[in-house]
Amino acid sequence: MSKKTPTTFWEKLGNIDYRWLYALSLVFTIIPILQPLGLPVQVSEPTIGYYNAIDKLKPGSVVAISFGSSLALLDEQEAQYLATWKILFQRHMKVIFYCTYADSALILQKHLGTMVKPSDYGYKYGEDYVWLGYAPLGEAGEASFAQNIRGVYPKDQFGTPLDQIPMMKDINDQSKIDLLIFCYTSCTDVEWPVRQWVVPYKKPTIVATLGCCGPMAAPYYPTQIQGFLSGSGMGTEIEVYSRNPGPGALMSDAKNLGILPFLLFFVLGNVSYLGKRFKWGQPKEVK
Amino acid sequence: MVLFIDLLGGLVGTFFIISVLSMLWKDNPIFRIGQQAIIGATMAHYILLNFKSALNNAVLPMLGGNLLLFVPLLLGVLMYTRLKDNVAWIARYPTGVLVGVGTGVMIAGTLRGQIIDQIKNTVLDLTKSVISSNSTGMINNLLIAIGVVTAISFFTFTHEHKGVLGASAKIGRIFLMISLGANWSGEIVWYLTQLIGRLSWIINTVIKVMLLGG
Amino acid sequence: MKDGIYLDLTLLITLIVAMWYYNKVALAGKLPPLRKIPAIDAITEGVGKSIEENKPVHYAMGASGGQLYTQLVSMTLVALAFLNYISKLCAKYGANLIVHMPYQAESIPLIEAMVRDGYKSEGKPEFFNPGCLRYYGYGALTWTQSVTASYDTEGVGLNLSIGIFYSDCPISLEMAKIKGGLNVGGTGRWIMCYAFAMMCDYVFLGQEIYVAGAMVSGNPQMLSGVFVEEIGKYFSYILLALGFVVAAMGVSAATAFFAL
Amino acid sequence: MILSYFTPYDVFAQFKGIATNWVVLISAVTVAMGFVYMTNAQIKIYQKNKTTLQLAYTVMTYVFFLAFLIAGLSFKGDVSSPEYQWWFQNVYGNVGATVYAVMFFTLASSAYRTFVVSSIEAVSLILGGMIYTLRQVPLFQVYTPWIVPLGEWFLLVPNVGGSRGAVIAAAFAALVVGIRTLWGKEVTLEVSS
Repeated sequence: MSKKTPTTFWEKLGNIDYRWLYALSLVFTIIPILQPLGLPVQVSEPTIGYYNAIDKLKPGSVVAISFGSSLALLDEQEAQYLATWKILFQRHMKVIFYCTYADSALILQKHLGTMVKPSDYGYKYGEDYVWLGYAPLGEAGEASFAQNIRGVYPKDQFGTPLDQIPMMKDINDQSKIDLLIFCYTSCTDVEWPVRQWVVPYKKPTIVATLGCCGPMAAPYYPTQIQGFLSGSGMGTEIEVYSRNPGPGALMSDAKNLGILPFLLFFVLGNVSYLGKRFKWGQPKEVK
Repeated sequence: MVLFIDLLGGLVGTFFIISVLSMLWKDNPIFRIGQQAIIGATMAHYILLNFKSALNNAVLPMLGGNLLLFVPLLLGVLMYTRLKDNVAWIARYPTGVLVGVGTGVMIAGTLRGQIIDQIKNTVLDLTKSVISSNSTGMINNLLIAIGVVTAISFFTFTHEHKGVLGASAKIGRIFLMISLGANWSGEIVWYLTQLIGRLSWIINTVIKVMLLGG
Repeated sequence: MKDGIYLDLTLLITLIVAMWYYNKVALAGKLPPLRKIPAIDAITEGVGKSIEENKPVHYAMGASGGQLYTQLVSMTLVALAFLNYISKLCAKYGANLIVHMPYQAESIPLIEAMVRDGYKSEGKPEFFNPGCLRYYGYGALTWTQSVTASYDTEGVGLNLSIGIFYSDCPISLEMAKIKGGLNVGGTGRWIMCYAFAMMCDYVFLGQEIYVAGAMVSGNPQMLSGVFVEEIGKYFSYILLALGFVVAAMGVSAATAFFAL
Repeated sequence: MILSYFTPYDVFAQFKGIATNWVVLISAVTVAMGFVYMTNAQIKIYQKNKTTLQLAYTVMTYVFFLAFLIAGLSFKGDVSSPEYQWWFQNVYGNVGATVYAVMFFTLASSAYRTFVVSSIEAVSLILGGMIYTLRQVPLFQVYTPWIVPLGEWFLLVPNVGGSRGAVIAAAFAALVVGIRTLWGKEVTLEVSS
């Protein structure tokens, strides 16, 4: 790197090799994994809105889940998903899962197959829930789904035509769907359900996304979306609020220490700047 | 009892996690092996998924009588003309279809979702807080409205940022900077979660359960 | 006509009329000058730096930057305009160009056409090297690693990153920075602009990529679009003001107004 | 597309449905082109650096390509088969998650460099960044509870104001590109032809 070599103490403080920051962060993140701290969390308004949007539906209402989740990002969202599936099944909603991202089917298979089995809640496939498989919908595909489900998913995940699935007999567009839960990983995708479901059909919609996408979802809450979950933090909140414990707790704990080395370097960077700016420790210039 | 296949999966996964993390230290063969392996893996995954999608949604329905689906398949195949210089021009036709559809989707969605609704929300939120005499809400929504107006003015390119426009752009820049900071903060905590997820998987699943049988 | 689209239609027609008008002004050569964007000059500076250090120029339009049929198609087109520009600069000054292509294979024909045209328009079509077009398979994770590996092994003089970026840019930009590259770039996706603002030496924030794209094209019709965008902003100010005026009559009146 | 947005006629809505299905299919058919370009780049990189290590790297790409392809084609259920999932979750899942974990480090080091109180803009950036970061950390939620409403205020007030303005400005630019494209005046597309 063609950088000027730091000479003064303050310059050195502002030019510490980044690898020290990396190493310290790694060590500090591991500590709470080995020894959890068990601190409580505060539940935020959008999480309560998210929960209430499901809670106020009558049992038997139809909930569509646009599942655009990525395996690589699952640590950030798994707590949200597991809690959501449990809430839906506990309240006996009829659920339509449709996967819009390549890895989503694998995640859903793992969730429904081993972690939150619908059969444990008395659910029967085809009558209480369906899984429409994967199609890379994009925004245009989401619009098509709202108009004609069979146009984008002629068969379910297992190759059965939708007409042969009892639950789907009368359902072919948004009109029979009571709530959309839009799960996504690309922040601006929040605009898709807003444009294709909320604006044209005024469909109640809640979204589940990554922590970084919270700021992009916030402007739509509560006028266009009734609630949102962003990141594992809100995943932990929904676990706590719905009393469905899950993987969110460990995540929240390890964040506590993992962030400290960064905070230390933030302080060092500013002390370095101020030291250079005000020439601390150097003899004052005589005018 | 841990199955061998699970243990192998755990070790393979751990190798790849270490491979990726090692790039932070410096370039090294473990990182490069992992990186090259993942190119091949994702390439195969991409091909499998899309060919399966084309087979189920076009080829099979076409064989079943929906002959119109031959058109998108043909357009897709025409894309490959790019590989041969003398016929590369043909690829512009399917490209044109893609861009045309994309542009249509974009225009229809942008008008209301990204412009009119954003302005509507700014107006309605402030109006509601004024009507309900919610002073905190009023101040907040007024600040949002000021943020919207001044941030838009920052993106003025036909006039220099001087005088009133300069002052407005300066205020807008402050709102924009806060927004950039807020976006950064949303991401850093998410990424920390990812780190925690992988480390806890290595410690709690691979080491404690698979290797130590705990 | 559907209900609830009159405002949309008014805006669309306003923009079309403005485009027609400014197009005429542009063709008559009467467009006023635009405010300068410093990051544009930094691109040429970066090409010079690359030649001086004997390192390549890297161009990235994002791991998912080849979207042609989605909402973000306009950003892909801007990224392609920049690709054409950087190809011309590299051809002109003899810099080595590496293009990190997005995973959307359907965008490859356009990408190759842009680079070839850049070399051709500088009269050096034989300098185009197909090996400079790098494809890394599906998704952001392989892309970010491969781009980092390329910085490591081939070095980085200038790293120009413009287009659709998701969570791929925080690694590619920071690694280019750590390896001593001059980072110039931006995205229209506001959510990711923070990474460019914090990691780039020169940044295009949000809309600036569109304006800069028009500027580097040097095409009067493209430049006239910047004036049309300004008309759009005036429209939004007017709509905001009208909204507040109508809102004085109550929330329902304002709601009805925006439902027009 | 645009007519289906503005008019109530079914024919345009149907056309929109067909067109949106078609583009997904066109895109799906083109994926193998990526393989051609990937191979081309691999060959060129090896030719530039003909070492055993580089050869091993290149071979690794194709070993994993074949491993995934075989796993995805040989078992019942294709990509949903347990065999394929084993590969996918252990390789792709872990690499993907770790790449995102790496970003924690790159974001932290970039903030160490840029989060310094050097100007009013930098202070705004720091406030927007640090307050909401601390709001998301349970430790600070518990011991400094005021950080929660303050963090949300930054998120929901100045952030919304700024980002709305930025989104509106970029939206106009995108619209102009769109209109220009449909008008046939988009220079990028002229170059490509």
